Amino acid sequence: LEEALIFELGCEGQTGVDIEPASKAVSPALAKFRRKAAPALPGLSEPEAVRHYTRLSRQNYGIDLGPFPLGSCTMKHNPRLNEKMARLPGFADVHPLQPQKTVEGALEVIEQLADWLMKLTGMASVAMSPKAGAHGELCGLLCIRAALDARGESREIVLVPESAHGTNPATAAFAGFKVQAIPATPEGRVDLEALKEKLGPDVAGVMITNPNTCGLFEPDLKEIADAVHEVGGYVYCDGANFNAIVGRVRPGDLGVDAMHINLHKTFSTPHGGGGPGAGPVVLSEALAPYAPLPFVTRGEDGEVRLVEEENRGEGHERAFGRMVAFHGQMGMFTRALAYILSHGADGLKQVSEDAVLNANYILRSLEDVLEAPFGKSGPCMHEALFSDAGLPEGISTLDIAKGLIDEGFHPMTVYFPLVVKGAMLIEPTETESKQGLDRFIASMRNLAQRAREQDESLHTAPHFAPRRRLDETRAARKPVLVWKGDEAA
Amino acid sequence: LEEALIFELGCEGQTGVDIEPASKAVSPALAKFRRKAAPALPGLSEPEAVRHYTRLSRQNYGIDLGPFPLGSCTMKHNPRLNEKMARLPGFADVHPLQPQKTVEGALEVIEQLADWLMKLTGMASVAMSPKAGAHGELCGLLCIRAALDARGESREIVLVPESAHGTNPATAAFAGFKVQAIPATPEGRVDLEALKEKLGPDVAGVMITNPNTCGLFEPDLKEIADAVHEVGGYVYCDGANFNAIVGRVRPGDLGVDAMHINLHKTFSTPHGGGGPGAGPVVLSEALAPYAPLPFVTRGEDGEVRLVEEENRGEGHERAFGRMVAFHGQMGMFTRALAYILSHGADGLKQVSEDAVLNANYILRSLEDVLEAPFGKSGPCMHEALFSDAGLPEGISTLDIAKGLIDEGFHPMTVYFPLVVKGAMLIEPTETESKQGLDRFIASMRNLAQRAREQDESLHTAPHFAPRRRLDETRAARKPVLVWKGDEAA
Amino acid sequence: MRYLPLTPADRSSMLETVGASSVDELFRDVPEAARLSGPIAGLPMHASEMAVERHLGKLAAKNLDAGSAPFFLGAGAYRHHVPASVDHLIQRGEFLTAYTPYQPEIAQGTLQVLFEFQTQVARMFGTDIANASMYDGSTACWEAILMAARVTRKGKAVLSGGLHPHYGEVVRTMAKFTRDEIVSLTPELSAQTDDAAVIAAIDETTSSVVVQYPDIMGRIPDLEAIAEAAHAAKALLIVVVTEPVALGLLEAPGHLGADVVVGEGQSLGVGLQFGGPYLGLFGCREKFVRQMPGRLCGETVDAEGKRGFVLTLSTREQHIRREKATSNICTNSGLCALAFSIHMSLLGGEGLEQLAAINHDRTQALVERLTQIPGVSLLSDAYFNEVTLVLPRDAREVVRELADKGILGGVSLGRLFPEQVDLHNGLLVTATETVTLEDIEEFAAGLAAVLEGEAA
Amino acid sequence: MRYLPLTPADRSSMLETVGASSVDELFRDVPEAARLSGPIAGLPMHASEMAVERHLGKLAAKNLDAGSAPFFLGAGAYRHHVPASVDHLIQRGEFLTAYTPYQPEIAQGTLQVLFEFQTQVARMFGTDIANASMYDGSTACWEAILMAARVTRKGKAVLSGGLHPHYGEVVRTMAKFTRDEIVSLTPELSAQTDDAAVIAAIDETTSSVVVQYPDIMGRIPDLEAIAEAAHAAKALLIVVVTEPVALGLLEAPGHLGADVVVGEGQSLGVGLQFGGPYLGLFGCREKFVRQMPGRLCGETVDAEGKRGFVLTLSTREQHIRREKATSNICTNSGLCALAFSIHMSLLGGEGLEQLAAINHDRTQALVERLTQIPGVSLLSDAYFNEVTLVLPRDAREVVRELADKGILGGVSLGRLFPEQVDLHNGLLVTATETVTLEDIEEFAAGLAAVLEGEAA
Repeated sequence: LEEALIFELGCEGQTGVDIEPASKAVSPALAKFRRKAAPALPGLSEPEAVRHYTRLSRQNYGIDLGPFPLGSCTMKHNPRLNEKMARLPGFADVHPLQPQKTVEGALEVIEQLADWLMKLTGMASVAMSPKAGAHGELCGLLCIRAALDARGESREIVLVPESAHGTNPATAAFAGFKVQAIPATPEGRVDLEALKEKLGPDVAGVMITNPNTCGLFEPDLKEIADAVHEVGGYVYCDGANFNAIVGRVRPGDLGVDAMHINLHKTFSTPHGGGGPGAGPVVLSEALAPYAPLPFVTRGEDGEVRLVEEENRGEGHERAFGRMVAFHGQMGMFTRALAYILSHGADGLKQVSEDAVLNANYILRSLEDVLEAPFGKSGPCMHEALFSDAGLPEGISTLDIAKGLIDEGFHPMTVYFPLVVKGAMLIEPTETESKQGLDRFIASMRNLAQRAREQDESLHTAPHFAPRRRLDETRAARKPVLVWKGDEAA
Repeated sequence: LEEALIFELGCEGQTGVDIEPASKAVSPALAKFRRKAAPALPGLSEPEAVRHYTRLSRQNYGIDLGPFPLGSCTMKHNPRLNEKMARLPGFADVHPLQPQKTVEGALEVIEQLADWLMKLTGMASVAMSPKAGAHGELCGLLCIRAALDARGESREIVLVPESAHGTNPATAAFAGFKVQAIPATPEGRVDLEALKEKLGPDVAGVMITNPNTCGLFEPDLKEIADAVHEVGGYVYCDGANFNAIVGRVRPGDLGVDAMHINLHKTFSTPHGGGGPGAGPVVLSEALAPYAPLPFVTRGEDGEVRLVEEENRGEGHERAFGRMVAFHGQMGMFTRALAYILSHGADGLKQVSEDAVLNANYILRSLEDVLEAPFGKSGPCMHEALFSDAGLPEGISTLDIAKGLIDEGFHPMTVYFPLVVKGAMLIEPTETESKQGLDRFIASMRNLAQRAREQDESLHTAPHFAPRRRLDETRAARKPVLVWKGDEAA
Repeated sequence: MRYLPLTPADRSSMLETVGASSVDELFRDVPEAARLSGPIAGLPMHASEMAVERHLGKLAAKNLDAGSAPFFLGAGAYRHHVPASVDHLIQRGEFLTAYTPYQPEIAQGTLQVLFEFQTQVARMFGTDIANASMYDGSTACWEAILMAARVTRKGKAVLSGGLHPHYGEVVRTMAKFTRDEIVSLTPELSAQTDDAAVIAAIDETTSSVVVQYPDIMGRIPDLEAIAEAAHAAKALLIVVVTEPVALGLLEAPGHLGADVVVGEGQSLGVGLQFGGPYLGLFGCREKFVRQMPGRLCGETVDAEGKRGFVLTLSTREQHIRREKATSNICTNSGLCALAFSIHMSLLGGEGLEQLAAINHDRTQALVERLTQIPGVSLLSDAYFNEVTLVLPRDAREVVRELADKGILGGVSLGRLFPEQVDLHNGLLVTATETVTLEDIEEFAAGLAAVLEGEAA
Repeated sequence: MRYLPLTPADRSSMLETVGASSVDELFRDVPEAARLSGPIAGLPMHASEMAVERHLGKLAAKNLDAGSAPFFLGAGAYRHHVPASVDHLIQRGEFLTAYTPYQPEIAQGTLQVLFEFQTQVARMFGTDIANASMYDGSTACWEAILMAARVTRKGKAVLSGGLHPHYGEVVRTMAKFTRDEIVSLTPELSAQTDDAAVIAAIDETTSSVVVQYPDIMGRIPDLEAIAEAAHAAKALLIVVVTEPVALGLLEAPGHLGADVVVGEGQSLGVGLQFGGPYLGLFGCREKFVRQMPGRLCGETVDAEGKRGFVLTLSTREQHIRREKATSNICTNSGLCALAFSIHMSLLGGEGLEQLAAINHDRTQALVERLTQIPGVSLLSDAYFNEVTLVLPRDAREVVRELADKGILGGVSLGRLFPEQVDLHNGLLVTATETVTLEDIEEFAAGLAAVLEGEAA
C-alpha cells in the first residue's frame, strides 16, 4: 500500500505530454532571462500517471464511499450533475476579462445564485467574491468596518462567543478588531445577559453562529440582534450551519446584518480534499452598499450588469475595495445553482428537515451509551454533540474516532466545540439513509461497548486503514515539506 | 467488504430520478396492454447509488491499478482522451438513422479509421460492423462463404491449427464449415507439411493466428497462403495478436485474405469488464466485394458515402447481407481513431517494438526459474509463454496465478494455449514501464521460489483479495442467476 | 509519445538483458520481404492531444446532434435522458479498464453488477432468468432463434412483419449460411398488427415465432394469442423489445406467455451513439439455462463462506467448447450492461413507470398536434412512445426536407423497407421525455410547411 | 427528490425513535415568528436533472467560450490545453468528495499529492519550500506581504507598477483595514520595467518589495538587481508569477534572489473558469517556515514505520490559533492543487520547457503578424507569451469591436487601469499553445479592419 512518490517513479528529461515542437528560436531579447536548467521534475508517461493517482486515490476516504459525519462541516452527497454543468465550455472555458457581452450567461449564473441566496436568507444583497468561509467572514467584517468608517466611528470591539469556530476570532483580529469572548450558558447557548453587559459604544458588532456549534438553535438571536443594533453595532452570523435551517428560517428575519454561506457545505460543492470552497456573504440593507468589487447586479431594465473599478461610479460607489483578482469561485457558483435548482424551494425545506431529523435520530439512539451534554436541552439541530465524560478512564475521544475508521466510517469532529470536554460532534446531513444511519449507530454502540470493556486495541486503532497512527510530533519537530531524495546522492 | 445487493439496499416504490409528471392520462387504446404492476425493482437515491457502485468498483482490478498481463488479450493503457472524444455530442448523441447529410462527420470517422486499418494491414477493404473479435471471425468466414458461393463452389473444410483460439473452430462451425485440425511442430509453429497434405478442392480455407498463441511469429505464413490460394482456398488470419506487428508488418503482404482487428486490444478501446469490443475485418481484393452492409466508402468525388439495403445497387451489390442492426461500434471507432492519430505511423511502429521488447525482457528474466517451452525457438513476439513443467509436484499454474493476485497483479492467461501443459501466457504490452516489469518479474521469481519450497499457502491464495477462492462448482451445479431474496419471504 | 513509458535508456538496458543488439533482431522471424523499414508511407506521424481533439472535434461538429435540433427518431434506438452519475460511475477505472471477470477474486465489482443486471432484466421482461448481455438487440434476436432450434430440435422460424427490418435482415443473413428456414411475413400499413398472419404461419415444423412488442410501426401485438398458437405447435414464442422503457407501462412479455424475451437495452444508460455500442438483452425460462447463449453470472460462496459471484456454465461458451459452442458471443457488452444497471437502479420499477408515463404523454401531445396538419393521419391509436403517421407523399423526401430546416423529424418507412413501395408514405415518429412542447410545435410547423410546399 | 434517501416510512419510524410527533417539533427553538410555514414564496419547486441541464445549458450557450473564437486573453489568466487524464483523475470520488485531510490514516491520497505538489512548486519557483496552496494569486500576494511584515517586523510594502492591478487593489483594500503602508508605483507605457523606480522606493522601513515576473505588460524585470537593493535594506523580495508556464523558459525567481515567490497556478490543470476557482502558489525560504501562511503537508512515519504524510505546523493556522493565526486561509484550493500537480507530473521539467517554447513561438508569430498592421507597435521586445501592443486609439473600443466580429482579441490596459489615461492605447495580447496560425490570421484581419474603420 505504499505508493512511490512521482520523483521515485519517473525520471527527469522525460515527459508524458506530446507538444508540438517550436518552429522559431527563442528571441534574442529573452536570452539573458533564460533558465539555466529545466526544473528538476520527472515527467510520467500517461499510463504511469493514471496509475499513480488512481492508486493514491484509493488511500483516501470520501463521501462517495460512506458517511463523513464531521460536525460543522456538512459533508453531504455531491451530485455529478453539478460537475457536468460546471464543465460546460460556456462556463469552464471563458476568461474573466472577456468583454461583458460575451459572458452574459456567466454573469446570469452569478446573479441568479445571488438572488436565491438573498431570498433564502431574507437579506438585501450579497457579496459573491469571497473564496471560502473564512474569507467570507473577513468580507463581512470589512463591510462592518466600512459602514463604521462611513459613520465616522472607529469601534474596536467584536464580541465572539466561546463556542465559536476558531476562524471567527481569527478573522476579527485580522480585520483589526479586538476580540472579547462571551460565555456560554450551561445549556450550551450564548449567555444573553453576559452579552448585553458588554454592549456599548465601543462595540462594532457581534459574531454568532446559529445554529451554534453545540448543535443548538440560539432562540435569543433576535433579541441579541436588537440589543446590538440599539447600541449601533452590527450582527455577523457564521453561516457554516445554515444547512440546519435552509428553507425553514431566514436569518434576515432574525436581525442578522451579514452571514457567509459556505457553498461547499449547504449547497454541496465538493470539498476536494481541502477546497476550493466559496463563501458569498449576504448583507442587510445597512451593509449592502459596501460589498466589494466586482459586483454583479440586475438593473432596472432587467439586464445583468457587472460593476468593477472602471464603472463603480455607476451604482456601487461605496464598495470597500476588492478581495480577489477576479469574480470569485465561478465553478462553485455553477455547481451551487445546479444544486439549488434541483431541490427548489420545496426540496431545500426538506433538506433541513431531514438533516435535523437524522441528527436527532443519532442523538436519541446513542445517548444511552454516550454522554450527551445538552441532550436535555431539547432537540438538536443538524448535529448531535457527545462528550467523553461517560467513557472509562484511559479511553479518549480520539480512540473512539480512530476506532470508527476500522468500522469503515470517517470519524466525527473531535475536541470541538471547546466548551465541551472531549467533544464528539456528529453531523450526518440529509443525504444519509436510515439504513446507513443504523449501521453507523451500531458501530458507535459497538465502540462504546469496547470502551466500557477497556479494549486496549482501541488505543492503537486504526488497524485496517492504509496507515496506522502517524507520528505528528515528528512531522512538526523537523518539518520535511519537500522531497529531497535526489540531493542525498 | 461484502456489499449489499441493490435489492437489499433500496425498496420498491422509491426512485432516485426526478421525472416530470405526465399531464395526460394513458390513452384508452392502451388500457388492455397495461402492466399490472411495475417491475419489482428498487430505486436507489443518488447518494446510495453512487456509493454502491463506487464501493463495488473497488472490488475490481483494472489496468488503471496495475499490469494486466493476460496473454492474447492485449490489455494496455486506455487513454482518457479517447473517452472524452467518444463523448462529444456530435458522436455520442446522433441517431444511426438520421439523414446522411446530418451525420457526415460520423461517417468520416468510420471511413478514416477504415483507411488506417487498410493501410496498416495492406488490405483492400474493411468490414466495419462486426461487434467483437469472434463476430469479426464470423464475418470473415461468411465473406469466404459468399466468395465460394459466387464461384459456385461449396467447399466444406476449414483447417485450424491446434493452437488456435477456441473461438476459431467455434466460428467455423457456426458458419457451417467442417473443422480439421493441423498439428503444431515441436517449435510451437504450424506444421507446414501437415497442412499442405490436407489441402485440396474441399478446402475453403485456413484460419491461422499470427503471431501465434505460443507467442511466435509464423515465418511460413506467406508460403502457407500461397499454397492455400493455389488450391482455391482463402486465408483467414486471427488478428488478436496484431499488437506484436502493427506498424512493422502488413498481413496483406503475407497473403492474408481476411483478418479481424480487435479494436479493444491493439487500438486500446477499454474492455469495460467484458466488452463492448469491436472487430472490423480487413479484406483482400478477392473478398472485398462481399463485405456486409452497412458499408461506408469514399467515392471518386472524395465524398464519404453510406451504402445500405436501399442503395446497395450503387456500388456494393454483392454484400453478403447484414450482421447488426446499425453501423457497428461507433463509440469504439472514435476511440480507436483517437488512439491511432495520437500514435501516428511512427508511434504505432514504436508500439509493436516496445510490446515485443517488454515480452522478451520477461521471457529472459524468468526462463531460469520457469520452464519456457519455446524459449529456444528464438525471440518471442509480444507475449512470453511458460509452463508448469518445472514446478514441483502439487504446485499448479493456478496456484501461481492466484499467488500473483496477492502480489498485487492480475494473473496472466493460464492453461492456454492448450498445446502446452499448464501454460502461462504473459503479455505485458508496450504500456508497462521497465520499473513495473521489474516489480512483476520480482514477484514471479518470488512465487517460483515459494513453489520450489512447497509453500502450502500458495494452494489457498489469494489471501489479500476481496474474496478467497470461489466455489465455481457450486455455482454451476445449481445455478443461481437472479436474486430471489424477496420470494423467500 | 505520451502512452509509452520506456525511455531510450530503458530500451538499451533491456536489450542487453535480452541479448539482442537491436529491436530489429527480435523481429527476425518475419520474412525479410515483409519487414517494413520505416513508418508506413502516406500516414501522418504522432500528434498531440490537442491536435487530436481538434481533428475529431471538427468531425463531431459536422454532425447535427440530437440535442441541437427538435428530434423525433426511434425505430430501434431511443434518446433518453441519462443521469450524470451513470456516466461518472462507468468511467471509474476499476470498471472501465477491467477485463472479462475470469479471476473472480478480484472482479467482484463487475460480477455483482452482472448478477444485479440479470435480475433487473428478468424482472423487467417477466422471465425467470436473463444473461449477462449480448452485442445488441439484433444479434440477441438471432441467438434466440438459434436457441429455440436447439431446444425444439426444429429449424423454422416465423418472423412477424412487425419485426424491425434490420433485425430481420440479420436473421436472414445468418440463416443463409446456417441453412435454417426463415419465414418472413410482409409488413402492411395497417392499424392492426399481423397476429393473425403470424398464427396462420405456424405449423408443426416451426421452432420459433418472433414478434416485436411494440412493433416497428409502434403497434402492440396480442402476445397471449400468439403464445397459445406457438405453444400448441411446440414452438417457442420469442418476443423482441427494442424500447425497454415501454415495459414501464406495458405488461411484461414473460407474463403473457413469451418463452424468450430479447431486446435492445440502449434506452437506459447507453445513449444513441450512432448505433453502437449497444446492449443486447436476453431473458428466458429457467429450463433453457443450459441452452442459453452468452455469459452468465451466478451466486456462490468463497472459501470463507462469504457470498460471491462467478461466471458460470461457461462450458456452453465457445472459448471452452470450441466447435460445439452455443453461440458466437465472446466479448459482450459488459460496460453497457453496467450503465443500464446503474440507470435502472436509480429509476427502480417506480421510476420506470413514471418515465414510461411521461414518454407516452409526450407522444400523445405529438400525435394530437401533428394530426391537425392536413393530409397527416395516424396509423394506429394503440401506441406507447412511437407511432406511424401516414403522409400524402413519400416520407423519405419529407424527412430530408425537414433536415434542411434543422428538424430531425423521424424515420421514413421507405428507408427501413426500401423494397415495399406501399409503405413509403409512412413516417415513424417518437417522442420521449427529452422532447419539449416547443420541439413539437417547431416540428409541426416544419412538417406543415414541407407538405404545403408539395401542394404549391 | 433524488438526493434524499429517507422514505416517508423511514421518517415516521425515526420520529418515533426521537419521540417527536412531527418534524416541526424539532424546530421548536426557532421563534414562532421566524418559522416559515411552507416553501419560500416566489421560488420555483424542485426540478429534474434534465430541466436543470436545460436551464444551465442555455446560460452557458449565451457565453462566447474561448474554444469557439480566436482567443488572445491573458492578464493573469491563461488558456492552456489540459490533458484529459487530469480531469478524469480529479473526479475520482475519493479525491473529489474528501474533506481536508485531518484524519491522515484515511487521507494519504490527498496528503501525498500535497507533498508532491509542494515539491513541484518549490522546484519550479526555485524556493526551498512551498505550501499546500492558497485561494488564488492575488490573495497569496497579500499573504506574502503580511508574512514579510512578520518576518522583518516592518510594515511598508513597495509595489512595482508592473504588478497586476487587481492584485494591487486586493493589497490596498486589505491594507486599508490592517493599516499597513503600501507604496504603489505608477505603471508607464514604456519598453522598460520600473526596476529603477522600485529600487529608489526602497528604504529602511520597507518590509517587502513586490515585483511581477513577467509583469502585467509582458515585460521582464531584472530580479537580481532588485533583490540586491531589497536585501541591502533588510527587506524581502516577493516575486509574483501569474503565468507559471513562463518558468519553463525564464530563470526561477528563487535562483535570482527572491525570498518569497507567489503565483497563480491556474495555467496548469485548472483552466479559465471565468476566474475561479484558481490556485494560489506560495514558496519561500525554509527559514520562514513557521511564519508561512496556509496549510503544510509534511513527511513522517506511522506506528509501523511506514512512510506517511500529515498536515503539520497547524498551530500557525486560525482554526487552532484563533486570534493569533498567521493568515485568514482555512479552506484552500486542494482540488486545484491536485489538478496542477497531475498536469505537472505529466509535463515534468522537460515538458514544461517544451510547453514554454511553443508558447513563446506562437507569441513571436503573433507579434510578427500584428506589428505589420499600420499603426500597431510593440512595447517591448523581451517577452514570453504576452505582450503589450500600442494602438492608435483607445484599446477598450477596439476590444469591443473585435468581440462583435467574434474575436476575443486581448485585454485593454484601459480596462485594467481605468484611471490612467496614458495607458489606454495599450492592448495586452497573449498567445499560448492553443492558438493556431489561422487564429492569428483571423485576429490580424479583424484588427486591421477595426483600425481602418477608424481612419475612414
